[in-house]
Amino acid sequence: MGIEVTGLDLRYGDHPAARDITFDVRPGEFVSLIGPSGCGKSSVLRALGGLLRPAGGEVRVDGERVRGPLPTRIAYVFQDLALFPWRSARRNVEVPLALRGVPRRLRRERADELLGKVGLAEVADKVPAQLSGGMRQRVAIARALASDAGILLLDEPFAALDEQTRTQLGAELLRLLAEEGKTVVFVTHSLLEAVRLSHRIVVLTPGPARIREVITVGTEDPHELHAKLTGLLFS
Amino acid sequence: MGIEVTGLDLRYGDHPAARDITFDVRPGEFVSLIGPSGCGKSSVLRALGGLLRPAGGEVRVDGERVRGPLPTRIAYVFQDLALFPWRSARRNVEVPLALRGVPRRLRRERADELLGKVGLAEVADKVPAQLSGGMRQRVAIARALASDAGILLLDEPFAALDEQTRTQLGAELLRLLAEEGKTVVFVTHSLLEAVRLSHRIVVLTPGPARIREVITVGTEDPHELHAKLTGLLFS
Amino acid sequence: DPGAEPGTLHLGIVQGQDFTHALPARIAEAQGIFAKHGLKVEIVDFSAGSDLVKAIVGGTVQAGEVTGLDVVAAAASGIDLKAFYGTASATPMAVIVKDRSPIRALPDLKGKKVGISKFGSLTDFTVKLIAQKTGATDIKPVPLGAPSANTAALAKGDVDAIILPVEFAYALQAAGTPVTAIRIADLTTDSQFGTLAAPGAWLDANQNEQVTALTEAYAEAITYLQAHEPESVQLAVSKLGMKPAVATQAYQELSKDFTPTGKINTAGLAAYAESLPGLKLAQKVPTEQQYYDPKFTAK
Amino acid sequence: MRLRWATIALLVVAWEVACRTLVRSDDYLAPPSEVLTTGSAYLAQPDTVAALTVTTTRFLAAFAVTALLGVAVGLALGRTGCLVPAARDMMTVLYTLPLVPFYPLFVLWFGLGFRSEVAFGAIHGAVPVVLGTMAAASRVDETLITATRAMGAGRTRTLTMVVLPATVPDVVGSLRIGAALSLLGVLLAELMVSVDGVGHLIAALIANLRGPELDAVILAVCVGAVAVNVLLQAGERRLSRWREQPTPSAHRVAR
Amino acid sequence: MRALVYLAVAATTLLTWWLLTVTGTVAPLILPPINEVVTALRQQDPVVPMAITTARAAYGFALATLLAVPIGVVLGRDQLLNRAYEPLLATVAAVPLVVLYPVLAATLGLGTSSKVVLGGLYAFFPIAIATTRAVQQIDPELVTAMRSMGARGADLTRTVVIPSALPGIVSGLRVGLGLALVTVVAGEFIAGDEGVGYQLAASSQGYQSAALFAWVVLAIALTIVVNTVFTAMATTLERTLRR
Ligand SMILES: Nc1ncnc2c1ncn2[C@@H]1O[C@H](COP(=O)(O)OP(=O)(O)OP(=O)(O)O)[C@@H](O)[C@H]1O
Ligand SMILES: Nc1ncnc2c1ncn2[C@@H]1O[C@H](COP(=O)(O)OP(=O)(O)OP(=O)(O)O)[C@@H](O)[C@H]1O
Ligand SMILES: [Mg+2]
Ligand SMILES: [Mg+2]
Repeated sequence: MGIEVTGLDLRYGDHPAARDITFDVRPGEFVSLIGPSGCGKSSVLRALGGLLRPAGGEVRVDGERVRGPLPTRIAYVFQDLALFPWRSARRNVEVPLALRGVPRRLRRERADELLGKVGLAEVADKVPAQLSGGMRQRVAIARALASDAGILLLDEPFAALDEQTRTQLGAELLRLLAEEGKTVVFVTHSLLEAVRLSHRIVVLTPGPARIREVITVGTEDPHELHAKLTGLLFS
Repeated sequence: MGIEVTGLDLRYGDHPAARDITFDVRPGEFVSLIGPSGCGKSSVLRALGGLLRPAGGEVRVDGERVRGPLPTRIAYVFQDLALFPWRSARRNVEVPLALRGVPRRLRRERADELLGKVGLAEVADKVPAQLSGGMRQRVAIARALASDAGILLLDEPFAALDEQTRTQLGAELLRLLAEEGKTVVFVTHSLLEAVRLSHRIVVLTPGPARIREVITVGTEDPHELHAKLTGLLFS
Repeated sequence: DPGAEPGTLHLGIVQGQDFTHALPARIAEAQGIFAKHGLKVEIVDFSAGSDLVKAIVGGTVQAGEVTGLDVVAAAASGIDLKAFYGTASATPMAVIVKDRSPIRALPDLKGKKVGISKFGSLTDFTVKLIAQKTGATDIKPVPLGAPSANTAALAKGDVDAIILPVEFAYALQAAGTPVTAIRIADLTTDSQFGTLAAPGAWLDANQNEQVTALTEAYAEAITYLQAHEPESVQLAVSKLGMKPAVATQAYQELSKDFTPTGKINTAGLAAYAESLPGLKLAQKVPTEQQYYDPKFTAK
Repeated sequence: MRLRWATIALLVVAWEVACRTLVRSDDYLAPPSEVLTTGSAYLAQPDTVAALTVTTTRFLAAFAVTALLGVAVGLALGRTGCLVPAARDMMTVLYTLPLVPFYPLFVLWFGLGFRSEVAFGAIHGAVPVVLGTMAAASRVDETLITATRAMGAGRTRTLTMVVLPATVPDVVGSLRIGAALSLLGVLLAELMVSVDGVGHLIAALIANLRGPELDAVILAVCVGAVAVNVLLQAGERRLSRWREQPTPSAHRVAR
Repeated sequence: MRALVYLAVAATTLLTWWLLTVTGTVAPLILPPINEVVTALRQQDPVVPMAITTARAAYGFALATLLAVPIGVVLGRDQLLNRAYEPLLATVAAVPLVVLYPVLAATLGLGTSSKVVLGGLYAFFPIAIATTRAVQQIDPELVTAMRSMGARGADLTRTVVIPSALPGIVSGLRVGLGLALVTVVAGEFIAGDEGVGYQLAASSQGYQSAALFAWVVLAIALTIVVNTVFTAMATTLERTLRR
């Protein structure tokens, strides 16, 4: 089952953002989406989550056609984070828990635990404006993890993080995903990261995005793979 | 002359963000600031530009003590971009030109030229909400370049960009800086980038930031340097 | 600033839509009578006598047509304001009741709720006068404010009767509310309703110029008014906003009450003066010299 | 659009029906059919036209003062930061103050007629504009302000470049209230003391229970206010086009 | 800081007042001397009229809020309804209702209900307009994020719409409350027999300016109290809703 994307066409008004995108993500798989800035990666991710209505083609999640948000199945990290400016880091992480009806005490515990995992235990009470850029991004990651959805759509979740933190978080994420068998679609602009984390990599053309190639990781030597990806993107 | 930072102490209320920071940036030099997320890099940059008042110590630009913004000398790329949501990409880039009193026609020409350099000629008329994350970041870079200030303070300007674009823009930036003899302080979380672009690298400790080491690039082998930096940061 | 224009006389009138208050001045204006007497007059309409008096005290208005009660009340408060010309002595006030009301005559008001504008107003005075002259005790005055509020309250039945100039009854009838008006003019002969008043100091300084011209103009206007029904009715329609039928009725009922001689009924003013403590408008009754300047009505 | 006109039509019909069945007396509220016939004939009379012209002029002048003064003071106060709470309380008091007892002071200082009436209208209208603008200005995104200052904008340029555009919707919203209130102020002034103008007319029409004419005059007065509103709205549309989400499809889903 | 500003403004006002009367610039009838007003103030019995006026204003304001906030939220959220009704709202807001108070009184009577309705009508428009504006300005990304996490309908309103729009709504409420109070007073002034407005009207009837200004001072005091209570309530509201 997982996600099946067939002949997806996306547009904003007249402006085409993606054309004829077809790929699938199997349950438990980690798939990265890479492509030049502005090509349409975020748009594809939005369509996957039912937040952007396709102009053509369709997206199916677990065999069911996506027509709107599927909060019980899909969790998001948005590229621009979309944190609530008036809520503290902890209360931001609590949002999906509250929406699921988790009782107040448990909510708080779970939020603190997740904030601890992303290294923010000490700033749990600060509001986003009082956090550094990277800290905000980690709050958004913690919030996505707080949802118990089986699918995670992550839009450049590590962009504002230093290498150490992103390596740590990446490892943590992989461990967590493996434990819980989550399915992940991951937008990144780091080839290294894509190679390190993914089962498969979907390479998109410059906008409007089309599929350039879908590469399965593991069958090739990482160095060659990296070189190949570089070639695909920089050509 | 350039920038001299002496014993800088920064705090937000009770919360210390940086302690006893001392370094200098010579005219025409490219200095990178690296350190873990949340350590205080953005705060130091703000203090350099006169946007955050030091709790102790001082910053001098061209020998003069900084007490507030110095728009004629310093241009910024903010980590959270701070684009005008109601202005098109072009009109965003025009802001520093308008503030300098450049006549309308020239303003437009110059803005278009800069947008072309960052690869956004085609979306000059879109407002930020209609641009992808990476595109917005490039608008912010173009806007900083539109200022004719001699010093550029860049806070993770390439964070949302794919590798190809950031390499291209990095090269372009270096060329431009060399041509015009600009001084740059550059916050990044990419060690590679820091090594590739900088004359010197200031490594900060986890927050509250202190200086861990200041490394001069070029005297060491790049690979060793990278290893050394990784060691410094991951320890 | 129009007030600074030299030579212009600002003449205040109260409730400029009232027939008795406004018509002489409007006639004089429309017929060019003011101009004929060498006056450049601008008529200013005030919604309340107290506002007019304040404007006179502040100097923006030089003279005004107010009720006798306004003059004596102002004088009793130590304001330099004197009546110098009477425009109408009989009061146009009437008790207005619904047609089906059991109140048929003034004594029937005993124990009834009567709408007045405010305590201490001319309508309040009228209620006290009715009680005093007819023995209708226990009348409950209900302050309702603006005339429109009074007519609304009467129409809704919140009060049993209201006290307003009689033409309001005609207007109500014309609008389809069947009402009866009981005039109170014959309750007492001691009445001085319409009165021109100005600060004593101004009267003294101007006695041979503007004041005389003003009184002469008023006399001529009232004479003209009483002799020319169609023109006067027409003016009441265009300037006071009356419906033609209402204007005709008001003319026929009220035009005879105007006093072209300008004679002031001093007993009427005295009656007002004596009522002041009862109306809680003053502690002491003012003397005639305080509120009356006889120099101009002598002729 | 169609929805709006349909609602208006519905309201007019309801008004007509109510007048013919429930109210049954046209002393103040006349059925629209009569407002249209009797009322509009009255409106066409030269005296009425003159009064309307006078009042409209006063209202426009009062609103101009309201807008300029209100927005300027509101922006200035809103950006002082520390003054905001105090200024807000002060303005609220001024706002809730019954101004009628002070009108004689207005007459004394501004003279009879135009200037005192305009001043009275402006003071009614300006206070809500100051309050609204001030509140909006104090909520502007600080990052943008910092960025603009860093690019070399002084106080004024920051106001015109950041604060004003960012506050357009709130400013226009409060200008609408300000327009309604400055019209009210002018009318109140004319009702209390008048040489000419609509206030005078309205007093006479109310006193004489001339419902159709009264309603027609009130409606005519509102036309001025409506015109101002339409202009404000057009201005706002132009100035805040960026807010209109250019992703209709994305939005339909998101709703 | 705040207290300092209040003190400065109060002192300036009193000083100006004192100077105007003591120099004879303004006649005592138009602006009475301060000491006379203080004497008159002692003679008034303000509790009942103030209570009546406050209750009426509070009623009207509460009614207006209950109607205007939901309407504003709907108009702010729905482009179509907004296009259709927002201009209508602004137009109706322009009708000078106080002038038409007798019309209202003719149907609702002169007692409390007509004043409550008048106050409510005046409070309604600023609240509705401000709410509409505030809701329109909500960051659409937040709404999208919230929906992606499973919020819909009431949840969405409670967690994103109201907290985001709250500062805007509160500033509309502030204006609305002020208008409710001042229109109730105006209604009482024009027609009525009780409340602060009536006292103002009654004391302006005669020539006791001192009593009139005593009531003006009392009205200001009432405003300050009402405003302080409102600010306290608004702060609590923001604390509870924007956590
Ligand atoms: N406005 C603020 N108010 C209070 N604390 C703040 C504020 N801005 C930043 N901080 C705190 O100061 C510290 C340093 O923040 P800063 O933004 O300088 O970090 P940074 O090094 O730029 O991090 P990143 O790489 O994540 O952007 C953090 O702990 C943060 O929580
Ligand atoms: N709301 C919008 N309205 C109109 N056009 C939009 C909108 N959002 C995105 N676009 C356009 O769609 C294209 C793809 O945008 P998208 O955000 O999907 O790119 P991306 O691949 O995520 O880029 P980045 O790596 O820079 O984030 C861009 O050309 C952008 O200008
Ligand atoms: Mg993107
Ligand atoms: Mg930072």
